[in-house]
Amino acid sequence: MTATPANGTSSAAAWLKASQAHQKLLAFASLVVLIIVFSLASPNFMQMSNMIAILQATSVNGVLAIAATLVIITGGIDLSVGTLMTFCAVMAGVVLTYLGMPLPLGIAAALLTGALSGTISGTLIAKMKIPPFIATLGMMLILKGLSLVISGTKPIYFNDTPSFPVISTGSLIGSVFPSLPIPNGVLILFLVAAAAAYILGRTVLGRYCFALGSNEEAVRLSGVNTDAWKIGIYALAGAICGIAGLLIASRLNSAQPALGQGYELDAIAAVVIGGTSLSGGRGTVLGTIIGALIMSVLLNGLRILSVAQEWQTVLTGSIIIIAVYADMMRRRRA
Amino acid sequence: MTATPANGTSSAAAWLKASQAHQKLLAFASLVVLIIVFSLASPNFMQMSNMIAILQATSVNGVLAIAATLVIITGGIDLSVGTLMTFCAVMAGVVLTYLGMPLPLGIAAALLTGALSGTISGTLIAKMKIPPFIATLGMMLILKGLSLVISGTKPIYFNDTPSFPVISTGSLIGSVFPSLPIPNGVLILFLVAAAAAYILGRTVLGRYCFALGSNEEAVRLSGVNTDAWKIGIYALAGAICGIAGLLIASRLNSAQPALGQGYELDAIAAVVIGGTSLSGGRGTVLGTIIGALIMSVLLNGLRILSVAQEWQTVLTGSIIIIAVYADMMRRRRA
Amino acid sequence: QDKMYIPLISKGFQHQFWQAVKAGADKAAKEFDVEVTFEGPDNETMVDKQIDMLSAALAKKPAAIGFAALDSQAAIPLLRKAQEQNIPIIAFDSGVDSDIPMATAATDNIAAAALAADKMADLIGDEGKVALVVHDQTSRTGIDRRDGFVNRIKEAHPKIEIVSIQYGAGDQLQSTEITKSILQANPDLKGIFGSNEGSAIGVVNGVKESGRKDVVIIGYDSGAAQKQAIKDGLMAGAITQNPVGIGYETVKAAIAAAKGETVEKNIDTGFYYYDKSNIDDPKIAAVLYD
Amino acid sequence: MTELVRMTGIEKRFPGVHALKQAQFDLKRGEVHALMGENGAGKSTLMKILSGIYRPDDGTVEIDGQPIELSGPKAAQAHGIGIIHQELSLMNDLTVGQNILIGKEPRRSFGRLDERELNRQAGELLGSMHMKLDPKTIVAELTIARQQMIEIAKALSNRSRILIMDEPTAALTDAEVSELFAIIGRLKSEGVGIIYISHKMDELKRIADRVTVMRDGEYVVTVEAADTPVSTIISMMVGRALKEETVTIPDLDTAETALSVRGLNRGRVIRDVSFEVRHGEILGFAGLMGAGRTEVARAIFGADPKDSGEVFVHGKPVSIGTPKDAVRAGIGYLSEDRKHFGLALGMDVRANIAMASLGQFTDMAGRLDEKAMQATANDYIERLAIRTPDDRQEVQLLSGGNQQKVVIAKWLLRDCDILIFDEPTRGIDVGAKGEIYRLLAALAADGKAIIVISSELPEILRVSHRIAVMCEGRLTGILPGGAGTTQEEIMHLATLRDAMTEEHA
Ligand SMILES: Nc1ncnc2c1ncn2[C@@H]1O[C@H](COP(=O)(O)OP(=O)(O)OP(=O)(O)O)[C@@H](O)[C@H]1O
Ligand SMILES: Nc1ncnc2c1ncn2[C@@H]1O[C@H](COP(=O)(O)OP(=O)(O)OP(=O)(O)O)[C@@H](O)[C@H]1O
Ligand SMILES: O[C@@H]1[C@@H](O)[C@H](O)OC[C@H]1O
Ligand SMILES: [Mg+2]
Ligand SMILES: [Mg+2]
Repeated sequence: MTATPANGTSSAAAWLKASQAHQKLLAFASLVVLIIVFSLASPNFMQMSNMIAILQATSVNGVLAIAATLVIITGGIDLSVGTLMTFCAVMAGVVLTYLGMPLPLGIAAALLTGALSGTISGTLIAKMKIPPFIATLGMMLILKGLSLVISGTKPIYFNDTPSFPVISTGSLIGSVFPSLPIPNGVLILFLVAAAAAYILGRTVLGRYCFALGSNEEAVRLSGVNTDAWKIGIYALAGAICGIAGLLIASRLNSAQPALGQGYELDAIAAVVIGGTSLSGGRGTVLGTIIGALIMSVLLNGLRILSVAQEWQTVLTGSIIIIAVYADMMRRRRA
Repeated sequence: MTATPANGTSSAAAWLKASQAHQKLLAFASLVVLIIVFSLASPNFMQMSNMIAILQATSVNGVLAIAATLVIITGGIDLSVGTLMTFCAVMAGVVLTYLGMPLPLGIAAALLTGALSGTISGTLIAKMKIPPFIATLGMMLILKGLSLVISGTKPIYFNDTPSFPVISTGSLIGSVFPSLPIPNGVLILFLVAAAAAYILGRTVLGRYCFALGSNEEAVRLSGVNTDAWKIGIYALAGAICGIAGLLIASRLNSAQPALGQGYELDAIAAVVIGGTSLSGGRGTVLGTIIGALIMSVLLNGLRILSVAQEWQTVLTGSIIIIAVYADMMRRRRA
Repeated sequence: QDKMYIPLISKGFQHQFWQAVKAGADKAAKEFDVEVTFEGPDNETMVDKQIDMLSAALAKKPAAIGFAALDSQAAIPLLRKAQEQNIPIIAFDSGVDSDIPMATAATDNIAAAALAADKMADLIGDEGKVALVVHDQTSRTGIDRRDGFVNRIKEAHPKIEIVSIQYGAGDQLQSTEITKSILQANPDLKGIFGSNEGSAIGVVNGVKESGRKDVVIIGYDSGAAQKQAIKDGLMAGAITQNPVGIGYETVKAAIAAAKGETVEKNIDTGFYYYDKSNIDDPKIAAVLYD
Repeated sequence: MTELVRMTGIEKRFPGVHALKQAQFDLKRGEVHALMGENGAGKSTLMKILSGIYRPDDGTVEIDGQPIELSGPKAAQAHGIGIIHQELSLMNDLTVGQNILIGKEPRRSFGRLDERELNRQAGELLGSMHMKLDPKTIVAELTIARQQMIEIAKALSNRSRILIMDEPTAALTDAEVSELFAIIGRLKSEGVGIIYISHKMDELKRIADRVTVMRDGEYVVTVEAADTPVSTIISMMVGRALKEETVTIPDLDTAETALSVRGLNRGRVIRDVSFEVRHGEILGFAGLMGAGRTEVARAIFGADPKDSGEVFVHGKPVSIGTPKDAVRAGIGYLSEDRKHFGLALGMDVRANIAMASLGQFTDMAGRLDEKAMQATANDYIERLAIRTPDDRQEVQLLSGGNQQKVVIAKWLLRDCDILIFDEPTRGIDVGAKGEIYRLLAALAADGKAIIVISSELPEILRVSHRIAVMCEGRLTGILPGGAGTTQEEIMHLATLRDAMTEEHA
């Protein structure tokens, strides 16, 4: 007998809890299927260099998606992640190239800019009660414009900071294990994911993410300063966008002020494909990473197969629907 | 003693009901303020031809936003409105230009394509329980790809159907009142708005829109075939996107297959600026139209003032936030 | 007040190319003491947004308008309206299929891309596999550059095989990923053509990240990164237009037209192929931008 | 000695509703002070003021003789005021332990949570309430009864000096009620003052020291519970005397069978349930919490899938896969959880009453007849004495009991032949309860077949013509209604566990 009716829980729910490890393994299913299919379809797919390319292609979207995950779990949304990333990159460029300061200050500039912008979004939402969609839509546009203004509508190159590209494209792991030249960008993605998962699962901030998304009013009635926590969560998400800004700038060895809009949709899509509900209260970082990987594997695989671009789009749309559906079926059966 | 938020919202809610006419008038406030400011700032703004240009610029986004309003009131979301619009335009192009059929068939093709696509989205959501965000994200990509495939990645021109541009750019009103050359596109926007408002306020379908958004399970347990109604609502929204497709195609005298992505964000923004909640259960078409007008007035006004484009973006973002905030303050005070 | 006002409605705004056009226009504005504004939609699919910009420009009763049409036909009703109001139109960048514009300051993209194809053929020994990373699948410049390149290869270089044409929206990151996939799928690829600045830089990045050194890259447009890549030998060479000249000539022609002077119908702003050898040549350096 | 709490001259107006008129209330240390009144009398509103959720328009609140200003829930908590809300306010996606200790999570350095300690504390608290429940269970998976117990645990974890309980037992069965009362006794002895709101009159005698009665937002009287007969309190509440009624059982020998259920099974929660209801009959369903009554009702109604079993309506087999099929077959189901399954809270009274019957108000073109809906809604507002400014009031602004009446009105309007009422009087005041019992009897007299699920045995005995009793998913027996049957007999069947089956499974 596995179920515990005395507990008042259904057997399915009990199973879910009893075997969370099992569950998490299975969540890879759609991803694994995709990888197998592409491997069979093209010998060029399943190669170390391509696997690394896929991971690297996931890094920026993955980090943005982690930021979006935090906010979405609170029941909010952040449309500004893409342009905030760019704005942080531009600020790093200003500090490193225009002001000629040393690398750590550039990194700090990106992170602080992100946290500050997140604080503003969070304040608009928590204190001024502006719906998250509007507040972050407004911020998206403001940051997009400011990136252009501050950069003078041109890319800022990091030529004076030769170590800058190393942030994303160097390989710390590769320097230790030469056969595993995983770029730092990927390492950073996984570090950010681990940190975010830890924060969500093990800290008060994470707890309030879920609690706010689940029933904000109940949390407030429990005497918790919900506004402050919410602002904190948006600020953290903003700082994570700052990391994404560093990653992309380092990869392109430049802050491209015009880039960024549209990235929010990819990030949110990864979150939702990963099983986090847009209505808040539930979600996992692992799911988000899998969601982001599904998206990059798909794109990479279809490109390697030289599928015509218009059909790539059709297939991507279809496979996203199918993957999510399959995932839901699997959970329902379970 | 000042009102607490809880008290504030409830009194606002009742007040809302008590004086709906009054309310509707006031809802224009942000819009009116914008118009006054721009009129004072530039003599070129407040001119018949420019007012018409603004309305014309609102027509496509307005119609898409109405489609999005229906879906959002049910508690769903439709990311496919933009690319569906394009797909419907392309289908009209196929029927009118490639197959050389008469105009009414082209119109029917656009509307049917929209309704069919909406039915598919609705089925994915209602029957297969795929979250609306994913289902319509998938549809967005599928339709985007299909538009390119079917059109052969090039615009389809309506040169064989000389009356086609009249749908949007002709002026029925102008032919009766020559001093009021309001283009048909604008007329169609208002007709669609009136019809949608009627449907929402006066028909069973509209009632179920609100009811599904308010508490879908309670509606299902009332013995209502919620799935069927939901599919119906998505189908209707799809058909409205078909109208938007006709409007844009007629305005551009061509079906532009690559256009459309990104338009969903503008449409959803208009809906939310107009006071409809993304969590469903409440919303008005009038609000949406005002939201769409706020967006076009803003853009047009800033252009007329020759504000630099990067600053236009910054200002647009700021004013959207301020307008929504002002609107909320107004309601709270009330 | 009474300064002559000339809005330029372009196809884009954020790209360096467009910023260079704007710089040329601003230069002319200063020189001839007129007021110029410059605007364009976020990307080259937004035909209707461009039309809205054109309407707003018309409402300002300008002396003349510079216009780079995303889709010529779609803009014709508004161009007619301009004509009725006696506002002269000057087409720029890629021309307008209509006789309304008084003058056109544009690049022949087909010919320019064909030149890129010939250079590519030269550099890879007239045989082998090449690929294209194009900035747009449906815009005029995207189509012309793709077709200009592809057709030239087909006509004149039968031993060259085009294995892949993909579109990266001129986004550097997307173009990087595309390039890496293309290289992954075609390890024996010899060359890649990137059809505008963002695409070309993306190709350079992608090739670099794939650790390949033997791929011939031909780009389009300039910009600091592309110039550097050529100097560093990462990119073999690129086509450049004369964006500053386009902006400048457009405004100059607009002023003339507004004053009722006759203007030359076709202002050829030219294009050039540049590489390590001639990048510092003053004639070339003058048309490159940072 | 000064009172713990003294509220005087409290005024509160909502748009269209003057909820509190010069209301007053006081509370002493170590007493249970019951606050009584009809639905919508203003009890919850007064308590929301005391707990800092609403601000009064006028009046003073004193704690320990000191006038205080309650700026919010946090300020109230700081004054030692805790509240168990009438409407559940839990975080459904969180676990039991996380809910109980929300805002008071045991922490380690750097904002890290000590989850083990959290679960230990929560487990201890649950243990002290004699609840066998794993603190790691997700709240959404619990029945509302258990959720209600979590609310109680959450309030207890605050160690408040002043504890407000707004209808804590509405969803509880007798065993849990006894448990709660034991807890209340303990708190009392520790000097905690408890404000207790309930519509269950029998509870008064068991725990209340004093009783304050409110009517229409006004203070009526405060009396000693021990000296005052319940009937007096009731008449002070409703403004008139209510007479005790008992069930009269009609002769149903010739009546046709309306609904017959055979061999219904669903997992372990419904095991081989078969029964019949006749036209004109009220079949009561008794059982302990979790006995499976709600599950049976939902399975019949098509709200949940069933593993096996047949349903016959008027002797003909019907296949019911969705609630729509059930309603078409003439079966209506009023859920025990009005908030989640009964009401569209953001919509108005009119729309909610019409929700199951929109077809009635729709013409060929799909247009709704608002006039007719309004007339109907007003009719039910009057018949059920629903307290609302008008039929356009949003349901979420009604008092709990009045919300329940709206759900009842919805199903009365739908006019099904077979009606299943799951805890129909949850949160409803005594006067209105009597009204609903009479209504059920009238519906039965009209030839309808009625199933009433109730966790209150007096209610089961008051309304049922026959009484079905369930235990652990099985129907353990059917007893006759009326004076012949005792609570003990029902309890015997309700605890008749099937050891054989248990082992077999
Ligand atoms: N936020 C609100 N807005 C408008 N009216 C309200 C609001 N809250 C309560 N009311 C109204 O105030 C009156 C008192 O409600 P309250 O909830 O205090 O009643 P109650 O005595 O607790 O009733 P019940 O026993 O049914 O729970 C009711 O008429 C109710 O509809
Ligand atoms: N949503 C749910 N998720 C998990 N288990 C549930 C759920 N609802 C009910 N159960 C379980 O199903 C069994 C039957 O519960 P049900 O609600 O039918 O009992 P009931 O007799 O109606 O009692 P109650 O008085 O609690 O309504 C119990 O073991 C209960 O814990
Ligand atoms: O037409 C433009 C082209 O000339 C430039 O090279 O890149 C962007 C294009 O839009
Ligand atoms: Mg109450
Ligand atoms: Mg029950």
